[in-house]
Amino acid sequence: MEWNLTITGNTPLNPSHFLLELQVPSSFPPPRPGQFVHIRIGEPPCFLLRRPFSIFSFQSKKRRIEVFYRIVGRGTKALSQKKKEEKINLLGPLGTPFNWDTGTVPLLVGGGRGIAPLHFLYQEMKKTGIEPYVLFGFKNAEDTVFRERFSPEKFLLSTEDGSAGEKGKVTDVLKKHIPYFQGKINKIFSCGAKEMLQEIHLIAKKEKFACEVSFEQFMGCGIGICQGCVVKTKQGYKRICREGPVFNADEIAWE
Amino acid sequence: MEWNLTITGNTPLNPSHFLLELQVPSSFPPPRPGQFVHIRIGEPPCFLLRRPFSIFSFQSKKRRIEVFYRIVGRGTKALSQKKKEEKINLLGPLGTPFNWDTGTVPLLVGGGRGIAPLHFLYQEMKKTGIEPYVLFGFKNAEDTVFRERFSPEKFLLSTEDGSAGEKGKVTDVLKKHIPYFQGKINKIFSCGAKEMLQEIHLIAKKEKFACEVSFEQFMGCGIGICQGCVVKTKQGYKRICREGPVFNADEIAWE
Amino acid sequence: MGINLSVNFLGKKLTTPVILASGVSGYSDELIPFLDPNSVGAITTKTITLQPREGNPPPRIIEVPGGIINSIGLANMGVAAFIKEKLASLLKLPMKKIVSIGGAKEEEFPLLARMLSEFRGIDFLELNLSCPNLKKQKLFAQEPETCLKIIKNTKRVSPFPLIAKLSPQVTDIKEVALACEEGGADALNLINSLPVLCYYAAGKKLRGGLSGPPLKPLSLRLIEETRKVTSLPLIGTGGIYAGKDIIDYFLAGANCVSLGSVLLLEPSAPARIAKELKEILASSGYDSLSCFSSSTGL
Amino acid sequence: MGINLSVNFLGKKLTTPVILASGVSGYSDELIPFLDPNSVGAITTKTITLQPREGNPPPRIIEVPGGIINSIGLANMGVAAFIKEKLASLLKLPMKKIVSIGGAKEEEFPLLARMLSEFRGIDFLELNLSCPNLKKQKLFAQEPETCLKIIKNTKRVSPFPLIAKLSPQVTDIKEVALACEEGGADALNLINSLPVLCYYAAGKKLRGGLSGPPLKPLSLRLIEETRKVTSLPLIGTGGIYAGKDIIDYFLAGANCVSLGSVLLLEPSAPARIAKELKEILASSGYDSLSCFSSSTGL
Ligand SMILES: Cc1cc2nc3c(=O)[nH]c(=O)nc-3n(C[C@H](O)[C@H](O)[C@H](O)COP(=O)(O)OP(=O)(O)OC[C@H]3O[C@@H](n4cnc5c(N)ncnc54)[C@H](O)[C@@H]3O)c2cc1C
Ligand SMILES: Cc1cc2nc3c(=O)[nH]c(=O)nc-3n(C[C@H](O)[C@H](O)[C@H](O)COP(=O)(O)OP(=O)(O)OC[C@H]3O[C@@H](n4cnc5c(N)ncnc54)[C@H](O)[C@@H]3O)c2cc1C
Ligand SMILES: Cc1cc2nc3c(=O)[nH]c(=O)nc-3n(C[C@H](O)[C@H](O)[C@H](O)COP(=O)(O)O)c2cc1C
Ligand SMILES: Cc1cc2nc3c(=O)[nH]c(=O)nc-3n(C[C@H](O)[C@H](O)[C@H](O)COP(=O)(O)O)c2cc1C
Ligand code: FES
Ligand code: FES
Repeated sequence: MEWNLTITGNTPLNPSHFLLELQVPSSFPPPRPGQFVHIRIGEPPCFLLRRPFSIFSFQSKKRRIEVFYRIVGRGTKALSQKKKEEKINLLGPLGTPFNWDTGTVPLLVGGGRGIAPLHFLYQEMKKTGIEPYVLFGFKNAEDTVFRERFSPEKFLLSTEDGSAGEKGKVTDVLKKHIPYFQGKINKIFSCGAKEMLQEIHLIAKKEKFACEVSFEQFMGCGIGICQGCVVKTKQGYKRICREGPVFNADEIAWE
Repeated sequence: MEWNLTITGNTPLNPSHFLLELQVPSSFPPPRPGQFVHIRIGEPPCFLLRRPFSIFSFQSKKRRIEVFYRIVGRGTKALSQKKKEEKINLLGPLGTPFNWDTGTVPLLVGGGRGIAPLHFLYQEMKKTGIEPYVLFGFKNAEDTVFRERFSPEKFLLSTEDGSAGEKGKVTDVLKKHIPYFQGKINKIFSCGAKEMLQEIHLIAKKEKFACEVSFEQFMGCGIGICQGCVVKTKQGYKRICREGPVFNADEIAWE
Repeated sequence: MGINLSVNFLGKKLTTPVILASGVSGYSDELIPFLDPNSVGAITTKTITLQPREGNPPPRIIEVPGGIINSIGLANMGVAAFIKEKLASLLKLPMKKIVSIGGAKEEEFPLLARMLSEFRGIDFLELNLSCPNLKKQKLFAQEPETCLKIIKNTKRVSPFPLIAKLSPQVTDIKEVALACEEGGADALNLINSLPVLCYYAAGKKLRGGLSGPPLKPLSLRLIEETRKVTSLPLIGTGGIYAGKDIIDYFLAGANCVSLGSVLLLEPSAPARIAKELKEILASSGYDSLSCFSSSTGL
Repeated sequence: MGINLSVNFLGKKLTTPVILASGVSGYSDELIPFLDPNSVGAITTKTITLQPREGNPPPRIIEVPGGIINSIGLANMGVAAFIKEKLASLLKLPMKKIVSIGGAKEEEFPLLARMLSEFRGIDFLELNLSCPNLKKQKLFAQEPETCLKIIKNTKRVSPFPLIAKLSPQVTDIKEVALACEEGGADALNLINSLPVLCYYAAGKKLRGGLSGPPLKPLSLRLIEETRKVTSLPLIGTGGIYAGKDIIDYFLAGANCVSLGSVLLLEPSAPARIAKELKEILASSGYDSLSCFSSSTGL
């Protein structure tokens, strides 16, 4: 589960968002959408904890995984400075993936960098013949990366400042389009800030859609040992790195 | 006195010794042999103190300074990984240089990386028409870098394992050759481990040679503020970064 | 390499001086896939309490410059569930087993010891007197008298040797160490994480324990001081990331060491560290750790 | 930017909340070429003692992973030479001046204060009760009663407001803070470096004080605790490397801050840090530090 991988690409998409591409060996377990990798950024005392990132895509033939990340602090900054050919150490794939079956008619709702696991989910669903509806929300037009990867007729875009797609918070845009989705979809998959996930769960409950959400939380070990990464569920705290990051939204004890 | 310089070269001479070359602006004060630069290796929390290095050479026309360093720990390791074109921040030139005049007939005695300031001293003395005798001691043949830069007829080499030059400690080799130097030289300039400097001072005293020695010590500020870098002299502790690194050996309160 | 890393600790042989610290090995099961069992002398469980504890609300762990702050809050399943669900498989492990216990009140330590007393596969009990993540005003380890009492009462009912785990946040560690010795502690573990505070986002506070590299010089100093007043075996804990760190702990007077934060970064660290330790001994011409017997008084 | 960084400290106006800490500004002369005077609210001298002190044998300062250890040993020219050679040029500086004094014995503090009392250009005296590099068994700052006495006796003869500089190595900072307040301290400075030990080469020991990044979360916690029991102005010291660190200190309850180790790495840091502070205020829509008055009780 611990790997030293070669960086095959680390490309800026805009000043704050990067796409990291890594070569994985054939022994690397095929990851499932929703799973994450726990990346070692550097050596102590510079970096003391790994940083968790969702898997953004897996190309099984080329044996590549991709990570889509945003620079928010010291660790992601250092990650963005790594060069092709350098090695990177990670643990993974980790965590519990999203769930769907042939009866699922999905809507994927993502905010900001929260689109990462949903992108992978989209790719894998399409492989099983399911074409999800997608609604992604960003701050502004500059952040709206990867829109060309989704079928335009099932893709909705929103930005907070209205510089691309519809103007507004992604949850408001979702509410507006609920009449359109009613009767079409039966499950929402979502990833983003906790407040957003909670609102989406409320909508899903009202509409009787099933709903799975993927959480972020500060992590220590990433492998279930330290109890560092919990979310409150109706059965008490659960570990995001192990029982999550994907949870059935009904399980969550929202505040 | 604080500079952001461009690295124009950082070349391994063997696995543990490197030559760093930096472009300096025309406002950079022409350094004198014995002076040093205080290099910022990286950002907190990775690196919290600068690292001091003697100036190995100064090319006034090309406006380049060179630093010759050995990897001994975390800081020098990180320094060795810096690439051409990267920027490096340093304070300098710092400290008090070697002293000589037209009447000086010098012997330069250096051990290991202690040859750095002596190399610069050699170059500058030659510019003033003085051709110093040189005796350099190393661990083994692999470490004997730069020998071709010194006039062979005035250059003596020793290694501890005898794999190049004469076998033995540099101080023993010096003792052996004292009859040769008697009546020829009148001042010894030396840099290396403290024990070596002390032995050299004893020899110089016996032979009535003047003697200047350059010390190393762990440093904080490098600019005289913290009292971190002292050596015991007959007038009490003095700061190596300010009153030194070069001292008249007679001043030192050797243990 | 014919180098023997084993050490004697309270009459038992540890394959290496490397103990896995409490709180970074879970109940052992999740860490096992990453471990080379030969590199580990003993494993310490997460601190177990009488009642199950939910732990603190998230976030619970964060990296700050130079250190890690955790505020787990002793989240654990409680002693009953631990005995039922985890103990059997723990006891099957080849290394020595240390069960860490923590009482919300003084009286709970002997109760816990008694509940565990029939499981003779346990090698040692560690009394966590120093968790920085509880709501109490003072830590037990900040009150020598309380330490003495807790240890004395636990000793009475414990068939296992007792290790007292101490806090760095004290005016005089020697007083605490001597009180523990007087109470009947068989060994001391220095140190638990240091109580600190950080802001992790606009005005959001996290109170917790600092661990990682800066704990090493602090722990070394406390061990040196403690070694002057007691000949009890000492476990050195704090900021160990490499084999050479362990040498420093031995020089300061520790008899073995435990690994904390490094396991979060590198769950397979014990094997690397044991290897480094062997290389250091080999390059110094030693074939065992007995070269340190003078400093440790063994 | 029309942003005003000035703060009121004991009735005087500091241009910025940034004080240069004792021991990293020398007697000010050597640092001055690197300083933008507008970025500095006050400068603290190296701790001055009654007799000149040679200081400890080298090495005296070393970087360890995540921190800096220094063992200067209060090397200084003594109060007489300080008054004769350094004070006049110090008093010409535009920022406020804090003279740090340290006694080998309790009685020396009032003596020092008396010797300095005629130089009214001095703004504050700081009593270094917490130097980790002396041979004493205990620091003054580890004994509340001693702190009280020293401050009381110094207060009697000092025309200057007194700042008491405290140590992190105490069981309960509140006790110490309250004793200082009772003794008549006008302000507290938290914290001095933390007593530690390292080995810098095969078996070679350095005992000294840890400073740098890890001191920040420790100091923040001690300031938060202290703030709960006193309304004295607090200087927050430890691990400040950037403007945002200062915000954290204000949130915890500090009224101004001091820069230590950062000056060793970057003698021109105050200007950068003041600029960062302004940018943070500007981006939050504030034009002065008064937004923190609630947390600091100003
Ligand atoms: C399961 C999971 C999947 C994630 N997937 C992605 C992704 O695909 N792309 C992406 O850009 N980001 C993702 N994140 C968030 C990412 O882990 C953080 O942005 C990153 O850890 C920040 O590190 P830093 O050093 O730059 O930030 P700093 O703020 O400097 O970090 C300080 C500390 O806080 C922690 N931290 C800060 N913010 C977060 C956060 N939001 N989540 C977890 N830890 C945090 C860091 O790990 C570190 O310990 C994911 C997080 C989780 C838990
Ligand atoms: C005036 C002066 C001139 C020097 N010139 C040269 C030179 O030309 N070439 C060269 O290779 N080296 C030179 N040195 C030594 C060089 O500074 C050290 O090798 C370097 O600081 C080691 O850093 P590190 O992080 O790799 O070692 P580490 O051992 O990891 O460093 C830990 C700490 O110890 C300090 N330290 C360790 N060894 C020394 C040392 N010998 N001197 C000073 N500080 C030390 C470091 O600065 C740091 O604070 C000089 C030292 C001085 C004082
Ligand atoms: C995430 C985490 C959880 C911890 N939980 C416990 C615990 O339950 N009981 C305990 O005695 N110590 C606990 N500790 C403290 C460690 O056992 C150790 O004493 C401390 O981290 C210092 O060592 P280090 O610097 O190697 O991490 C915990 C530490 C961490 C980082
Ligand atoms: C080299 C050095 C010398 C110091 N000398 C003194 C001193 O003389 N008096 C004093 O009160 N504090 C002294 N200190 C402590 C600092 O003033 C400060 O309290 C401590 O370093 C913590 O702050 P920092 O983390 O910003 O360095 C010294 C610190 C260093 C690094
Ligand atoms: S990060 Fe350690 S349990 Fe999840
Ligand atoms: S290194 Fe600070 S005085 Fe020399």
